[in-house]
Amino acid sequence: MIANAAERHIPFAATLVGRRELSPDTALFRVAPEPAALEQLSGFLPGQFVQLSVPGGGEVPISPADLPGEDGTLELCVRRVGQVTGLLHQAAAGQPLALRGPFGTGFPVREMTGHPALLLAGGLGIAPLRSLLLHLLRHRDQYGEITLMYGAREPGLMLFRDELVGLAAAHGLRLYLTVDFAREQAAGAYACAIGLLPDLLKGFRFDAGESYVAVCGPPPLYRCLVGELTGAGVAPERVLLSLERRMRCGIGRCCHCAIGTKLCCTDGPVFRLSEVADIPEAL
Amino acid sequence: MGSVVEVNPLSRVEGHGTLRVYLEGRHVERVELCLTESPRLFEALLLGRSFAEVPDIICRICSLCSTVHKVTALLAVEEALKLPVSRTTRLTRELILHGGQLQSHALHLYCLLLPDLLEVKGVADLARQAPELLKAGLALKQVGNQIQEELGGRLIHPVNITLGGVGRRASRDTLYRLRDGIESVLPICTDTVQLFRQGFPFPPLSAPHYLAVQTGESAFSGRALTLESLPGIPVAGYREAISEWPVEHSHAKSARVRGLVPTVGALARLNLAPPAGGPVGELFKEVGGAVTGQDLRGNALAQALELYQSALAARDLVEELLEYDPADTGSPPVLTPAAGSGSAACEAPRGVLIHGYSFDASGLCRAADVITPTSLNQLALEENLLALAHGMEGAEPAVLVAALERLVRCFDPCISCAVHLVQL
Amino acid sequence: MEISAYLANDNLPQFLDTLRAFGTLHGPTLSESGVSLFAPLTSLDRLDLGYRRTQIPPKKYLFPFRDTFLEYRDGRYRFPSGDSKRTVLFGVHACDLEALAYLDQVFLSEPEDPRYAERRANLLLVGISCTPDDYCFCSEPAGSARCDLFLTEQQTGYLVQAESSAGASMLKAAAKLLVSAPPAPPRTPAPCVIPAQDPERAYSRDPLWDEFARSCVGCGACSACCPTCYCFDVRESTGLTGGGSRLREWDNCLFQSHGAVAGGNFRPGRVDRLRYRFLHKYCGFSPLQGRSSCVGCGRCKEVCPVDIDLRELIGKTAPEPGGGR
Amino acid sequence: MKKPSLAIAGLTACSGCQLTLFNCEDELREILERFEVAYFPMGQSDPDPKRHYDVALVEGAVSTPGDLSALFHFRNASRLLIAFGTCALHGGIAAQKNRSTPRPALLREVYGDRAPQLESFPPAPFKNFVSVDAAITGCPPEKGDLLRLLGAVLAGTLPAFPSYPVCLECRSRENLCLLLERNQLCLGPVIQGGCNARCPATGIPCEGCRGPVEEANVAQELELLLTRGFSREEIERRMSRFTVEWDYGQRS
Ligand SMILES: Cc1cc2nc3c(=O)[nH]c(=O)nc-3n(C[C@H](O)[C@H](O)[C@H](O)COP(=O)(O)OP(=O)(O)OC[C@H]3O[C@@H](n4cnc5c(N)ncnc54)[C@H](O)[C@@H]3O)c2cc1C
Ligand code: SF4
Ligand code: SF4
Ligand code: SF4
Repeated sequence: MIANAAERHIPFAATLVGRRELSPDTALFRVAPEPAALEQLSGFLPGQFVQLSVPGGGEVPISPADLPGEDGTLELCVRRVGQVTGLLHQAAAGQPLALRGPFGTGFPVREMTGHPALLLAGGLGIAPLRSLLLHLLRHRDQYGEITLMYGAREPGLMLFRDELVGLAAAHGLRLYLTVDFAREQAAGAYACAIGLLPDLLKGFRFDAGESYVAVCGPPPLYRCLVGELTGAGVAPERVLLSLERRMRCGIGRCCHCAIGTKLCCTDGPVFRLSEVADIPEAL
Repeated sequence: MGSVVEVNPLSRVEGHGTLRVYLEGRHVERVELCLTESPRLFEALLLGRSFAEVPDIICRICSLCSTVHKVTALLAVEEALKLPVSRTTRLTRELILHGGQLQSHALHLYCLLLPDLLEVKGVADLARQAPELLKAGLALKQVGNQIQEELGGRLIHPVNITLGGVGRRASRDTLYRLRDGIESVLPICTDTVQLFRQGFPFPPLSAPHYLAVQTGESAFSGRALTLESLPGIPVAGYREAISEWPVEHSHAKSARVRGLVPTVGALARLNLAPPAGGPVGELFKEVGGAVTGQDLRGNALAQALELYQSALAARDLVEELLEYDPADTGSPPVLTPAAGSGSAACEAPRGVLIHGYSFDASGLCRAADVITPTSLNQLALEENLLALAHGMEGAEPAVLVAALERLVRCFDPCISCAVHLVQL
Repeated sequence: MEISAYLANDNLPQFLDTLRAFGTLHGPTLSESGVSLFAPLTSLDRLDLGYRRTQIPPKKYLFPFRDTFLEYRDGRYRFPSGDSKRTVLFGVHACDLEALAYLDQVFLSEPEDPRYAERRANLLLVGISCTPDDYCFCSEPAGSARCDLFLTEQQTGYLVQAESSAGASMLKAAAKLLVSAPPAPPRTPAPCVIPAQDPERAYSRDPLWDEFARSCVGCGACSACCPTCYCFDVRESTGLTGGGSRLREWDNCLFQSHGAVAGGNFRPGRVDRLRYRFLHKYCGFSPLQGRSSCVGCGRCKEVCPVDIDLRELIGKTAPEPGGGR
Repeated sequence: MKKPSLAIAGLTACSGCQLTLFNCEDELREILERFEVAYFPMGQSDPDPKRHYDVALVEGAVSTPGDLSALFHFRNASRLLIAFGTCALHGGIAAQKNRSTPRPALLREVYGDRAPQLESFPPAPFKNFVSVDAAITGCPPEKGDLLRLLGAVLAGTLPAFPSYPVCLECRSRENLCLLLERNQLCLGPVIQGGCNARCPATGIPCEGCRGPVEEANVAQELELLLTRGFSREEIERRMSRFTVEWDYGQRS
């Protein structure tokens, strides 16, 4: 809980301490916030986001890709698309940054205990789901079967592949990787399927009645997956969608992120399908 | 074997130009000044446009002189349409023209010419080597700009001065601000005069034939021109007095007035109407010897004197405007198109500027003509360049062209303006 | 504490001068070009009590069009030093007071917006009764308690009523100019607004939607002039000497940039954006879901160059007032 | 840190954009201090046109082969090419008759028999020939926009300029709406804002000097002006003053 209202508006200082390129336009940034910010991050739930500032450029919402705070840093998986993300991609270790948060709803990890979890990630959607995955695996014994299906456009754009394969081996994570396009060989080298995520889901057997399903990916993905999932018998309350909208303030004021009459930044970004199914523009 | 020394682009002038010196051994054959700015075709752009649009379009001919182009166009169109203007409007125009003159002279003296005095390459060097002088010059320039922006609504290409009136009359608060600004730079004005007293040592040049607008009620505009001792050349008949023709190597034109090669600008104005009385008159008594009867090298000092003159005049105008006549808001009249022709002449910072237009019954422009100071100066400039080059024959080519470039700068040419029409 | 009193017309100028003790006095004035606006009452001659509505509502005092929200210097963001001065805003109509109360709910709710809160704490509001014109669409001119003091026009003066302790202090300071009056009748509730609408309506197939989408020139006047519109954009810029500032600027939901994200737009067509506008105005966004924010001031109708009036989408089958959610 | 090198140049133009740099009187010394001014003939002699520039601010439209080769030069030599001003961005004042009068006729009008010797084509914006990295619009540009751009470049980025029309700022300044209340030919609804509605603030309708706003509903503006009694001819004449390439059917 954030004690002081001003702290939700004024970013804390932070420093870029390391970066790792993941694909031609995406990198994993390791950021060390000042102690007061870490304190706030201690309450972080996977699926929540932070408002990251690159001074002089502006501020963007980013969902941490790990469980921030514990080792004094957080990992942000960021794609270069414009002004602020572009500046971040130019930055080297030592670059001063700033951040606020965490904000928004996260995945209901407590409510999910005892249940199987199915994580469906498309493209950059892996970022928040990696955070969720790390949480589930850390508390492995509290959850049922854990499955991650991750689709990328092509093998070179698959993020965290080696790491995910390692996690699967060590923790009994069921991992399915797929790419939209690839030559057979390339796919073979990557040990992944070729096809769209919804197709992969079609042939998949799981305990639909008991499972929680978390989805994050590009907008068209939700429409395809949601039908599959409800068709398979997953309760809409247990379909968890992490949605993205244009966001400016992150705390429910600037109103850019509205979905129907809900705000993505405060009512989301993680919504239950039951909350948004009736909103025409949501998915 | 002949050789050519070229300066391209001419630097620290407004617009694109090239200077070429044709040498035969060390003997100077020919000097060419090419104003290579791309053709702008303003007169052609104006044809078919409505009378109300003409001033807004033509002011874009040049940014440094946009205010005076706009006012001259307004005067010419108003004459064509027989539009009267109120006192507020007249005073506002007068004040904004002083603002334009302040900004233009300050820019020229401090940013473009001063590097010559201090023997550096330009404004970036000034910022390092003479920051205080540059700061003073910019303060002066800023006051001119403040006047232009407050009264014109926009710094360059003013909008608030319009046909028959002003969009909005300056408020009292604005006028107070302007007065404070002007007063704060008066000391810089007198310093500037001292700074630019320093001559510029080269062989003598021929004595110019000065041409200026015969001003009266207005410090800038008038209905007649004076050429040396020949007053009363009517502006309305300017085409009979001035012959203009395009030059081979240049996109600009050359001109003669009554067969003579004219010289226009600050120096011409001060020679034809030396300031008498008042603080400027006093100063002129002290330094005027370096200006009167001199060749173009006195132009910088003349501009410095005019800076002071303009600052003082602007302050007086602010006082006059403060004596508000509440009834005279300067609101422009409702305009109705009519056929007619009109011309007007103003003293731009660089000298005589003439606009002439004709409109048909639906108010559309059927003929447009602009004679700019730089066109009027073109021949004198070339003659001077040649004389200077001859006087320096035998000098190192680098020294020679440096001197020539410096002489070009003394004329303060405005190449954007110069490049455009002939519509005879 | 006397909370209501009577002020005779003759005493109004003196009364206003008394209010100056509480802060810089602002009120409705007419600009040189004939626009009605709230501005400092440097002289009482400027006061225009007969005004209908100002072009920009009083929100400008709390949430200016362009505002430096944060400054960046020496590795830290911070609020710029507070610039807010104590201000008495005189002559605000009930609809505008209602709108301010709405904005208070937006900006003073947790987490409170410190810039807004600082300005709000420094703003005293004196309301005044009004005469509606053709653009107004409130049910009837009403009083309002959403202020410090409210003046209700009577035949030869005003009934003055304190609505806060600050208002009571004002009354006390002006005691010499007032005569006692019987306690005013209880206030009618807030002026009528367009009742809250069912969000379903925003997605109706009414052809009017397309007609509006076709004709909206996207000028942005409606939201700028709306007393409860508060969408803002955020932009950051760096100065030449390092350091920078983060600006907030009013935004309009009908601009394409409002919903644009990398690779797409969640409200690609103007019709989608008009639906958004409808939702925000008449259905309310979380946490104000189920509240209409329209106070009936009539500004959007007056300023829209193409006469778009979203209320027409409601008119045909309007539910009973209060029949929303 | 190495100072970014700066080139400032002009093609077919009035030099107003370059003058705007000089008009930043309060900041000029700071600018000259923080950038290495590598090419700026208007302010500095002996420009060296061969080297590499971090930023090139180039004003003016492209209307001669010389303009074009200069443009290519600056594109090739610069990391960031900035279209500086409305002429560079939209063609500007010189292009206003591109659609209505053939170039040779315009040239003949002004240069008579010499016209055929002049190599000149219809003035066009940079984007017709090269890619630009950013633009500052305006005839003249706003000082603030120029300073924001230079500040952003120093910070390693480019500025985010607002994308709203003139009307938004105009209304927010509480100007009288000249279109609605005075029935004047104001282009505010379809013109890129950022000038703080300078002209309507003085009671003069917006002449469109900043070019079209991103999502101009041009067809509606046209309809609006037609119903207010302006002739199509007059409207098009006005709209083409700074931007000739309007799509009069565009609605978004
Ligand atoms: C809750 C949430 C979590 C996110 N998590 C991640 C993440 O983990 N990794 C990641 O790379 N990105 C994430 N994003 C998207 C990221 O915020 C945008 O890519 C970023 O804001 C673009 O900023 P910019 O300054 O680089 O682009 P700009 O220069 O501002 O614009 C470039 C493009 O991005 C669009 N854009 C502007 N703001 C947003 C926005 N808030 N969301 C999306 N697009 C926007 C613009 O409309 C434009 O099309 C997340 C977004 C949200 C809302
Ligand atoms: S005022 Fe009218 S035209 Fe302007 S944005 Fe609003 S709805 Fe569209
Ligand atoms: S005056 Fe022009 S710019 Fe201002 S609101 Fe009206 S139409 Fe828009
Ligand atoms: S109001 Fe229009 S013409 Fe005036 S400066 Fe702004 S964009 Fe240019």
